[in-house]
Amino acid sequence: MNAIPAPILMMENVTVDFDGFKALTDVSLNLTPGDLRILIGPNGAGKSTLCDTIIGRVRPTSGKIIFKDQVITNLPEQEIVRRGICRKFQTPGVLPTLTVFENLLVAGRKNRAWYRSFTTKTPPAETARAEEILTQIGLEDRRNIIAADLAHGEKQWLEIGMVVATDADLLLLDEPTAGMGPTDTQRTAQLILSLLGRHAVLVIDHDMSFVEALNGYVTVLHQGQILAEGTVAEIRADAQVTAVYLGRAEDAEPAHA
Amino acid sequence: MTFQKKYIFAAAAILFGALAPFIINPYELSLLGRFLALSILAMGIMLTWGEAGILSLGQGVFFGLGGYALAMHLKLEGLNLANGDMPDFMVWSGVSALPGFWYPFANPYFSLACVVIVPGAFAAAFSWLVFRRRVGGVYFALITQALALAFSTLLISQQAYTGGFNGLTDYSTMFGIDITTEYAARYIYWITFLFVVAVYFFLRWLLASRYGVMLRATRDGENRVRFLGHDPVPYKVVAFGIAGALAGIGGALFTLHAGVVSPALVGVVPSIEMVVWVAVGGRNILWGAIAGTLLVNFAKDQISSAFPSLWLYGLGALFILAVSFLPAGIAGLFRPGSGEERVMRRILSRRKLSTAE
Amino acid sequence: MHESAFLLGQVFNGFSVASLFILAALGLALSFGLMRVINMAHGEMLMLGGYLAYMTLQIVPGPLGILVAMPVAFVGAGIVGGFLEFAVIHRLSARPLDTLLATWGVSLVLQQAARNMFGAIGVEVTAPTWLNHTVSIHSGFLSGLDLPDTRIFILIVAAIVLGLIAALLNKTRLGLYVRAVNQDRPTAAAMGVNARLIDLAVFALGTGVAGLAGVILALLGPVTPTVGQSYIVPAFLVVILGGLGSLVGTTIASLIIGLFTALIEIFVDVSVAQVLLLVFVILFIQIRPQGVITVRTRALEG
Amino acid sequence: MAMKKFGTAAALLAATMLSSVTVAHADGTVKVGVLQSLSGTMAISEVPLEDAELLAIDQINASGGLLGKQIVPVEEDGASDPSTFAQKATKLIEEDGVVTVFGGWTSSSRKAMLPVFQRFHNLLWYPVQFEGNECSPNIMYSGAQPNQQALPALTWAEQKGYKSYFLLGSDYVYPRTANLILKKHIAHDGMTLAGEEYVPLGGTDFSSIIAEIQQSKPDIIINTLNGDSNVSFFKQMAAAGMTPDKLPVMSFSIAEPEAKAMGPSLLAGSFTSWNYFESLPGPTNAAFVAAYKAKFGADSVVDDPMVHGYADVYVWAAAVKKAGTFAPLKVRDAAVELAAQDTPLGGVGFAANQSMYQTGYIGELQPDGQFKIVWTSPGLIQPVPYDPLTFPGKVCKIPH
Repeated sequence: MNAIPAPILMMENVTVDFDGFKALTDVSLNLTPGDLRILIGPNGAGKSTLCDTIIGRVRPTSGKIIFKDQVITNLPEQEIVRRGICRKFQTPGVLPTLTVFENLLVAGRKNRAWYRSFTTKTPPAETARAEEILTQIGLEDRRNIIAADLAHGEKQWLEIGMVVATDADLLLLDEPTAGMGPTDTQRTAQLILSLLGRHAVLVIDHDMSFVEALNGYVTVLHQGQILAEGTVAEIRADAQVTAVYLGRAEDAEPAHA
Repeated sequence: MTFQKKYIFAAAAILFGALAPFIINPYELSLLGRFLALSILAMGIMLTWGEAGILSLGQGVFFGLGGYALAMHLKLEGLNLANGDMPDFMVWSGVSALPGFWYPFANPYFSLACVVIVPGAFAAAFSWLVFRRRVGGVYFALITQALALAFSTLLISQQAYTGGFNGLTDYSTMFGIDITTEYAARYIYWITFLFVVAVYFFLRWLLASRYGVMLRATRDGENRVRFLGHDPVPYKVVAFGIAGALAGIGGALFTLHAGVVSPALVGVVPSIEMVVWVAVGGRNILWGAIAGTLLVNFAKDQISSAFPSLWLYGLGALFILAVSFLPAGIAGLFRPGSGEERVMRRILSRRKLSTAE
Repeated sequence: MHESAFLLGQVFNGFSVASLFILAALGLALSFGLMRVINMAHGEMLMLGGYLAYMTLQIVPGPLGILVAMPVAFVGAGIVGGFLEFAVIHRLSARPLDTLLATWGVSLVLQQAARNMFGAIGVEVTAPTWLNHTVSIHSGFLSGLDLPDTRIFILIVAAIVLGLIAALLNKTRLGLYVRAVNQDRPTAAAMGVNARLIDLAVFALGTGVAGLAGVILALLGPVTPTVGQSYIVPAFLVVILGGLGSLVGTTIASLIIGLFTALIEIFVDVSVAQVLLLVFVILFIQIRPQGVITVRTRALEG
Repeated sequence: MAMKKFGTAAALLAATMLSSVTVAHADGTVKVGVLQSLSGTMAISEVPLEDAELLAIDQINASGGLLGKQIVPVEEDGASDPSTFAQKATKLIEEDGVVTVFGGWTSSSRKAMLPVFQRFHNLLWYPVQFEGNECSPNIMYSGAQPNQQALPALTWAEQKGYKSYFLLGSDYVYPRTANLILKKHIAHDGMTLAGEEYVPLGGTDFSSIIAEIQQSKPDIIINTLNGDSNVSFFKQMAAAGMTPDKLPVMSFSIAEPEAKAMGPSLLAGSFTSWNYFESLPGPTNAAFVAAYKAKFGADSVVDDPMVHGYADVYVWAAAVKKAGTFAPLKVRDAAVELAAQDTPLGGVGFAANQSMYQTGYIGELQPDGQFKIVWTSPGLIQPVPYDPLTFPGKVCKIPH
């Protein structure tokens, strides 16, 4: 058996209960540093809640979350980010009246103390890193326009860029291709793959072509519980998954159009 | 507006402002002076409401704190405290000795420091208590309105210590100089004008700094900022504290011009009227805040005597029209199709309620 | 009068004041829960109810006039409220802070209109004689306790209104839709609920209740152009304490504020009580920023 | 769209310009200022007062003017805000060059205007009852001092045999100071103080206070509530079964207009203390009431402050005639030397301390909304700005 590196994130028996509705039941999940994990599941399976729980937006009713060997279950949100987890939201969470570059600078501030902000000078290292990410997300020519003026796909990339700019070791990307056409989706997949190694990435999506392009290890969530785990091929072959997720998702599609 | 024109206008405005005592008559100068004092407060509202997205309906409180801090000194000047002298209103309120907290205000420097520190610190502390629990938006507006009501009620009811409903008035000297002469009025005007210019450039710098970017980021997406690892609370608290201090400075200068500070200036209604100055002028443009303050107040001065009931309809209509059709204010009109006007429209229409549309 | 009777009298007064707050704040809380907007002209709906009561009593004098005035004020204020929602609030509803300011403008205009139509000094609504009695207790440890009929009447009206609204929200189809939009607007809209119409209906209902409250206020005080202003700030505090659009929350918050005010006034004067009430609210949100009733949902505010 | 917005701004500016056109000067005129709140919370009281002041000016003009000149009133709005009063007073004196100003209602407005009149050596005629404790050479105080309204009421109550007093007022300067003085006298006269309570201005809930009244069982309530609070108080008292005929109430701020608006039925049997009632006998009063009703409608009513405002104008005119000039300080010096003038108030005039000597009356409200005079002070009461019992050693001396 190969030596498995110590997990960067461990969720141990996490349960989230919203006034009687169990959004997550007894979920355990380990993520490897620098590696990719894809989380899929039908609507309402608890994918976003799982992300919310990791970053402290939702507190688990029971269970533990361990990041880099430390329990982070009840830390304040900004402290969790400072430990190295950053998340992209489902609807693009860019800062609309700031320029693209300012968005990246806000995300990339190394010293986050508020009293260090009373200066018009940005440390050269931060500017350089922001320029680098700007190129990586392919928005060089959009540098100085306000984020509100970006196309939908560009906003998604900008937000991925912001998440990257925090230099977090673990990135949570919630539906990074929502609302994108096939070309942009492929481009997003390439972008995400280029992040691996430096960052561990957890992607939530249900676009199967995107999942296949990423070709990572997949976890299937269903009704707040882990249904199956495996490679894309294994999941495709799993009859149970096909029954609850793939089949139903297609049935349900028109209702959510 | 082109680059050059902009600077010509700015230079003309500054020149007129500086030379106003030689151009307009003393009465008009006194009006301009007191409205400029108010515009310092308005710039603070621009900072919190426009740039930080925090609507305060209680700026009158901080205005009043600044005004009273100075007025307390002015009431004590010329009194022989060792002799047991007291301001007149304390005598007829049945107070037997000057209350302890009044004593330090006999020192003009202490009093001037309080003009800035008391409202600034109180605003910061108050907003911290609210923001730290992530209460904001409409809730914050309503809480500040309750604050304005409570503060004016308290001022009125503690007559023996505050002068009550009458407020503090009838002062004559500061630093031993007669402040009621026409000559003194000019200097008070120039001091006010200097403050307006200084505050304008200070806020320009502040808004261009990284702090300014963080503040707008917080307004745009408080949660996004939080999940980028920043604590948004201090940015908002600092903005509110600065706005409080500016309101205090404005209040003190206004008190010097008007010769009176009273609860009528700090309650619910005046506090909300202050917001309309900025709404009319432009909530995201500094000079708009100044222009709006001057315009609304001069209009009020002229219209309310001739047509008092028309003025109230007009003020009501101004609220409705300014926020409905002119979210970037009059200043926004000068930048059609670009800049603040468009940005405002965008962020304002960002949150469409009914997805059924 | 026994101390116990005095204390109990104050508790009764607290309930009586609370029932006024419930009626004044209910509409605010309902539409705030649904649309996240605060209508600063809500106080003027109280005023409108008062003037409608005054006009109704001109036409229907006599002991039962007040019972006629209540539905008239409810419908009248509801119609004006509906128009306000349609003309101003709906247009601005994506911008809650701007809605606040625009509706303040509406309130100024309405006050001035009332001044021009009815005069600044206000009009008088006389309580019917069947309310001019008190329930007095003459023996026992509560001897000396007097409960005025008017106040008992107000308690009853508030209880009935609460009961009807609760039934409307929990038992009817309209109520189902309201709860659906309240919990998840996009989904409800997708399921075919006309969210737009629900907003309008709830807003009109809320202002209608305010109109009704205006009739009740007219029994206790004058009807003046600014009568709404004296109740509106406590009503806002009720909304802050009550939590988002919850009927139970609004009721509990009204009771907390009513009882707090009545009991603290035993020790301090009314002005200081007002300040202490604000301090209390600030302290309260340190402990429960989400209000007395929290609905824990996944739809946290973005 | 942009044009439309400009239109709004332009209309606003145009309105500004239009209204700044001032009354043209002519040799045969003299300007006086009339400065009352035409907007804001005080407009309700001050607008009728301004009407009365303007009526007097009209009458004097109609009978040939003053020293051969027509009086031109310049009206300004104090907007119920002291700093606006100070600002407008400055404007009237500096810009319009008025020779005197009639105006003010709240003490706060008078306090704010006082330094302005002192600085410009001009003269203000202040027509409303107040708490005393002020003595300015540039103000003529015609409204009652505490010893002309509050103390006569106490004297009357003591004569009626009331022993236990409950003081209730709005929380501001006049009630607090008046009650401070009353408390000294109540203690001095060996009476008991049953309680003292204040509600914020505009306060509407009296449940707690009524409970306290029920508990302390006073013989009479001395009421210094202001404006709307009165209606709430009397309604809630009635609801609690304590109508004025069962527990007497002596009010200092309820006059004919308030009684008319509140509905006399609510107040019938309650008492008030003033220096004027519409029901006073005498031809001067009858003529005034008739003139007022002719101009403002048969159902309009007049009250004490309005009549003081009206009388101020006539006393000013008499003083101008005596002095032979409009110079404010000469007119003032003439005013305190005048003999008593015949006014709707009866024969009144200004004492050396520039306050008015006048008669005190207690009225009982009748079902028709008028007051029946039940007590009259023995002779004219000289004004005493500083109550000797409460503020020993303070006197008002103005050198003339």
